[in-house]
Amino acid sequence: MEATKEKTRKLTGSKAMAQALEQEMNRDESIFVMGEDVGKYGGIFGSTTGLYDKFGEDRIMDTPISETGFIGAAIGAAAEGLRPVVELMFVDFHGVVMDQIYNHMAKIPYMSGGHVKLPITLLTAVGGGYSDAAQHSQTLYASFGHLPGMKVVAPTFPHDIKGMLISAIRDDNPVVFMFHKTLQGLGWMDQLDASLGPVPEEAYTVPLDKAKVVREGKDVTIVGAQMMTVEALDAAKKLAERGIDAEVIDLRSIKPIDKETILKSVEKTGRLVVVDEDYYSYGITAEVSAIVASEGFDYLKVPIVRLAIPDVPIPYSRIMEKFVIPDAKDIINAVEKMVTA
Amino acid sequence: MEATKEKTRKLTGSKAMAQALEQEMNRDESIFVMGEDVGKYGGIFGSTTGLYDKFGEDRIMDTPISETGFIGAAIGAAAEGLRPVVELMFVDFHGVVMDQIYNHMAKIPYMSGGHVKLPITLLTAVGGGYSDAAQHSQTLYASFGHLPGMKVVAPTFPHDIKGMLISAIRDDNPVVFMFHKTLQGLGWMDQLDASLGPVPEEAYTVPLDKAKVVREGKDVTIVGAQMMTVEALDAAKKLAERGIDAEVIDLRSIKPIDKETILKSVEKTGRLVVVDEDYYSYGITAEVSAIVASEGFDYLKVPIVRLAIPDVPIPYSRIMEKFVIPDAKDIINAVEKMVTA
Amino acid sequence: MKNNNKQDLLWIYRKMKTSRYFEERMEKAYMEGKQPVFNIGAGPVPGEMHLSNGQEPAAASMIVHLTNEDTVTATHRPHHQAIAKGVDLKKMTAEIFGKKTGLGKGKGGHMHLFDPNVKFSCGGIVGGGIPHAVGAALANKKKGTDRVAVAFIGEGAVNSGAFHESLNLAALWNLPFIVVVEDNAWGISVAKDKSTCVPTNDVRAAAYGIKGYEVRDNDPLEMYRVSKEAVERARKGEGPSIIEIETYRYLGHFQGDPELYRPKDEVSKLRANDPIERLKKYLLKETLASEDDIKALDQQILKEVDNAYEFAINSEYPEPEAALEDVFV
Amino acid sequence: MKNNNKQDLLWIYRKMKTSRYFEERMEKAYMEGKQPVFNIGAGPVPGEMHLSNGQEPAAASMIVHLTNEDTVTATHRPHHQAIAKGVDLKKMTAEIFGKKTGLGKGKGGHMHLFDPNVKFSCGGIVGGGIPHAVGAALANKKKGTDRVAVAFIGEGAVNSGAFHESLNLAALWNLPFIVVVEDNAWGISVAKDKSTCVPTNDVRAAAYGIKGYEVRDNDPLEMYRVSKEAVERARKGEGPSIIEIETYRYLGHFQGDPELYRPKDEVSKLRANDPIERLKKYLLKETLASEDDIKALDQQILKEVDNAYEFAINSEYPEPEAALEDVFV
Ligand SMILES: Cc1ncc(C[n+]2csc(CCOP(=O)(O)OP(=O)(O)O)c2C)c(N)n1
Ligand SMILES: Cc1ncc(C[n+]2csc(CCOP(=O)(O)OP(=O)(O)O)c2C)c(N)n1
Ligand SMILES: [Mg+2]
Ligand SMILES: [Mg+2]
Repeated sequence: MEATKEKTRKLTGSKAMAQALEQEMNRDESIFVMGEDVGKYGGIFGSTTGLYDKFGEDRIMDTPISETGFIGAAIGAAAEGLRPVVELMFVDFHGVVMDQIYNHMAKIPYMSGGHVKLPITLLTAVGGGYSDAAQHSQTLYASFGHLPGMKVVAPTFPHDIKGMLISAIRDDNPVVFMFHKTLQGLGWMDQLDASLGPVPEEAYTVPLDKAKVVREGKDVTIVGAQMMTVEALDAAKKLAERGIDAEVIDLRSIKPIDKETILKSVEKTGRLVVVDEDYYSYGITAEVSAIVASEGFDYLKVPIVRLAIPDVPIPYSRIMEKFVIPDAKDIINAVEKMVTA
Repeated sequence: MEATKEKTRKLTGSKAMAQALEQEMNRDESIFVMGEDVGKYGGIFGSTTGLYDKFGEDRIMDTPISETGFIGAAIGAAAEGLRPVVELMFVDFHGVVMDQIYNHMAKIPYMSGGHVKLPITLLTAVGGGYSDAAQHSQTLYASFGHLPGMKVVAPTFPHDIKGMLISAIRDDNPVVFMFHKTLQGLGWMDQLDASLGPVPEEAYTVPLDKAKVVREGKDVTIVGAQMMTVEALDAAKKLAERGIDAEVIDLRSIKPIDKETILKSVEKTGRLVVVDEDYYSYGITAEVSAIVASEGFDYLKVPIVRLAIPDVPIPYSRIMEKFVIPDAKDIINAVEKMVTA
Repeated sequence: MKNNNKQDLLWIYRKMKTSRYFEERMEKAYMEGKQPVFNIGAGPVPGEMHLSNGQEPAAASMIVHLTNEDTVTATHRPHHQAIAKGVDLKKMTAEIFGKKTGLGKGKGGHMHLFDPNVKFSCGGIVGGGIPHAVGAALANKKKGTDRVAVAFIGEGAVNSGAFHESLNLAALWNLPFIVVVEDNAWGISVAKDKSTCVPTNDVRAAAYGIKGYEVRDNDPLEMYRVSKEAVERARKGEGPSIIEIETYRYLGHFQGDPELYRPKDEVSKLRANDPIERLKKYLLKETLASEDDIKALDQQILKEVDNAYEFAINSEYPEPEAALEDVFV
Repeated sequence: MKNNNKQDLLWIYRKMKTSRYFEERMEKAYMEGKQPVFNIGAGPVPGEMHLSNGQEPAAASMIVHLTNEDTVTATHRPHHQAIAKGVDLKKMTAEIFGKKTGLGKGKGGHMHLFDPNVKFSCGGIVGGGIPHAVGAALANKKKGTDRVAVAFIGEGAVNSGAFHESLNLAALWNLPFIVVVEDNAWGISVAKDKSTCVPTNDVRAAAYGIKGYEVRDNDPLEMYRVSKEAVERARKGEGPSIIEIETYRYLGHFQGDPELYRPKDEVSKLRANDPIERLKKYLLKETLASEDDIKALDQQILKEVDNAYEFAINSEYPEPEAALEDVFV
């Protein structure tokens, strides 16, 4: 059920998350949250703001810095019928716990022939752009998208953040819920229009496997996720001034990718730019390009353009970081070349 | 330097590995090997056969089941000027140590501005096909290929196994060396012609970033790695009987991918099939397709075909496992459809 | 939970013997299609096969104190615990044969047996199951039950990061959690003194402020006593324990292991001190059972195991396309 | 290594004070461009900033016993160790300012400082540096040197799997390795008793059969004494140690931390017991230094730090395209 109009007000991404959690926790006692600093601190990126005071330490549990321990424990608790929401503070830390995530959480339902359900929501913060350097600025969409057994989502706007988080919590399968730091609308980061948006008061769901056309256009399709969607929209606005009408698709779901929405758009525009805040090789630009090259080949008028972080770690110094993360300017350049080609 | 003809005899993949290690260890005292069961056992997949007796426990070190500990220790030892070769027994276990691999080993040289060198070779066994189920049958090429700071290779034939392992050891950068269990020519696995091949006696190197055309043809390009190269060659033989002349490219290097070799081939054939023993989404089929769709678009006569493990964990039961891993039959079917289309 | 000592000991005997018979048949079944040349992927039971012959006391003498509602997580060597925990033997055997009637419809295999009815699971990643037991214990506590969760691991797994993180969590949250360390002296080819910096792992309890127990010489009676105490303490909210039992691996790490790393006479010495035989002697000596009782029991066991194999062998293989199902529920 | 007690204590004072001055300037530099509204990405020093004010004894009183050839690995809060270890202060400051003259040419930043000349490294992943120190200790031993490797971590990191695996390896291989646990009572907002199931981490030495030391009340003299013993033991091949020092975090976890989780008066109490002031008093009382000596020293320190900032501020930013270099050597 998509949202209704009444009782809609503007919330930031982080408030949308906290509201989703609160409403679901009120509805279902088997839901609890575990993670580092999710308690009094309210989550380093605000995902659990205010929840500790409302639900107490039994349901909003601070943990030691033991990601394998507590994310592994979420698996055991889920197998016993609880619905854990666990937070991996930065996606960059996945390497200390990937075994529990991809070999256990993602595979036990399958290996058990569907007899064990693991309704786990794994929250994790992604993204750079504020000089947090190589170990705290990654998105790693594809590191999760590549591996079977998890649904992987990365919503952009507060409305989708709330709706997809509720869907994730209600889903009986493991869902990796990636939220972008800059889109949380936190007081201490860049202030972005996109991080504040209309969010209905009541609980509602947004599907976990559907992309969304966030701007219609006929000349070129630009596919992105999270901050790259924001940059693409910005680029589209400027391209419009130059007479180029871009369609922008917000991927929302990293796995599975909503092929239909993409193919339909490319059928119309004949041109595709894929833009990604993750690394270039084996990333979103690869997968989306491949989908179109194999299933929408005849729609393409010109070669696909891929924009992503070149295959380098993310550098600290602002000027170099800006250089490696694609932005509206890069998109505009690419599109202009394509259209005049 | 590629190999000379003299003193060439046939070796299995595992013997080729052990020989490379032995020759390099004799040459350079700073090389040592760490891993589980690399000592008396000689490596579960034979990578260190005979070396313990030759070099003793100081240079062929068995470790506890502490992958983060000992692979992390390899980083510290490399920073002190040693050249560790470390074995992660199955690539499937990478999840317990991925942080050390991708956040430290792969990024420290960059984060230090090139001042810290980490000449580490990380050996790891990949591949399925013998019913070892979901946690012991993966290849995970793309899980490594996606992340910056590591060279990632996956040679197929004994000649390349030896030559690329020597290159990896001599390289001053971290190299992930993936060897395929079935291509080791072990007595206790499927016996495969491809796992035995001519290997020059003396030490030689094979570049870490070059694919190889292992069969020339003009009708279609088939790109694969390791067992998929073997299946592709098998398919090509049968296709030839039906009058279809396939070119087969053995990728050898997962990262970086040798674009030139692939593009040159597709320029000639106009048709591309990519086949992968890794998972479908965000895998080799995605990356190779995307390279061609963006840089060799005009060469393509028909849509690219992608064959890979569908996005499911690898099932145990033989009949299901065979169903999910692509083979020569699948390739033949795909190519026949393409050529008649 | 069984309170009567005699009943308990007979139960332990039964479970140990069932596991032994089960695995002796498995040893043979596994070798089918693998002769004269051993090929790991061939025959009706392909893939790796880790048998637990000799290690039965670790499982049975602990699990006798548990109910179906208590949780057990096990490892790549899971048959003895699975059998003790009451995992459906037919479905378990069928799973190992890759049949669609198996616990996991043939998707899991011998290292991945899941029977939620008796709260049993296992897995192929060393150390990987420990946090799951912590999570089960957490759930038990949250629900206000007195259920416990027991993680079985090998001595090799104690040196994994997962062990440490799990034990700290269990102790910090005072959970009804026990870890049983089956010290069979080897982690594949690596001897304990090449993997572990302390002689016995019960001393590691000090790092968590919890109870540590040590059971020597694979003794089913001592394991029974110690486990009872640990389980009772856990149920009463008195916190987690580590139990390390010195146990014996009769066979190779996996079937087909050349075992060149192992002293030649080690196994014959171990076998001469077989825990099942020792318990049987004890039962007879204490007149807890007669020779006839034991024989009758053995017959029952044989039949149960044979039935399971028959079921497995006669079951159908899955359809190939079934591989695509059950990724998501 | 400095053998003379007086010299050592003066050295410790100097290093602690340098670190303190350095960070006081950093606190200000960090806030430039972040006022009136704090924006983590703004100003000449963007990104996270973890300061160690109050924790200086942990670093200086250990590192006084080390030479340039001994290895130190540190964490996300690395300035006090870096300064004590003798990391090039100009290049370090330039790195934090993102300049091309920095240790890492502006690629690393404050959490990723590498100075191979004095064998110093650090990193942003909790627990991640511990195995690197084990590896350095292994290399030291392989080379037949008497060099040691010291891993500095926070009390929060002790509960990471990396800690356990590293300590077992170090003890198993009897390496010249020491871990210094800076117990500043907090892991971001999580108090030690919510993360750690034992009151002090020296007791965890029992899990590895190694030495455990505890230093109370942030005492630079006691830390000096204990570290001396641990380093000497390591050099002599007597194995690894764990040293936990109770230390104080004056500031938030990172700059900008609202610290709502923290008792209001905690910091003022800690500050009243400042270790640098305490050492200074001791030096004066024992007549190891005069007021004038200290003043002169303070002037030198001020100048050294000022020079470093001047160098950093006046250095150039890297070219954007430099981002593509140094992935491979
Ligand atoms: C994380 C991980 N590392 C390595 C392995 C390979 N492996 C499987 S079993 C085993 C030895 C385990 O030893 P132990 O824990 O003592 O159990 P045992 O086999 O003796 O029952 C190893 C190294 C694995 N499965 N998982
Ligand atoms: C593996 C990992 N998990 C979580 C974090 C986030 N994090 C950074 S510092 C920190 C707290 C560390 O506490 P402690 O070890 O006591 O060091 P302190 O900050 O007190 O110096 C956390 C949780 C991280 N960087 N790495
Ligand atoms: Mg063992
Ligand atoms: Mg701390």
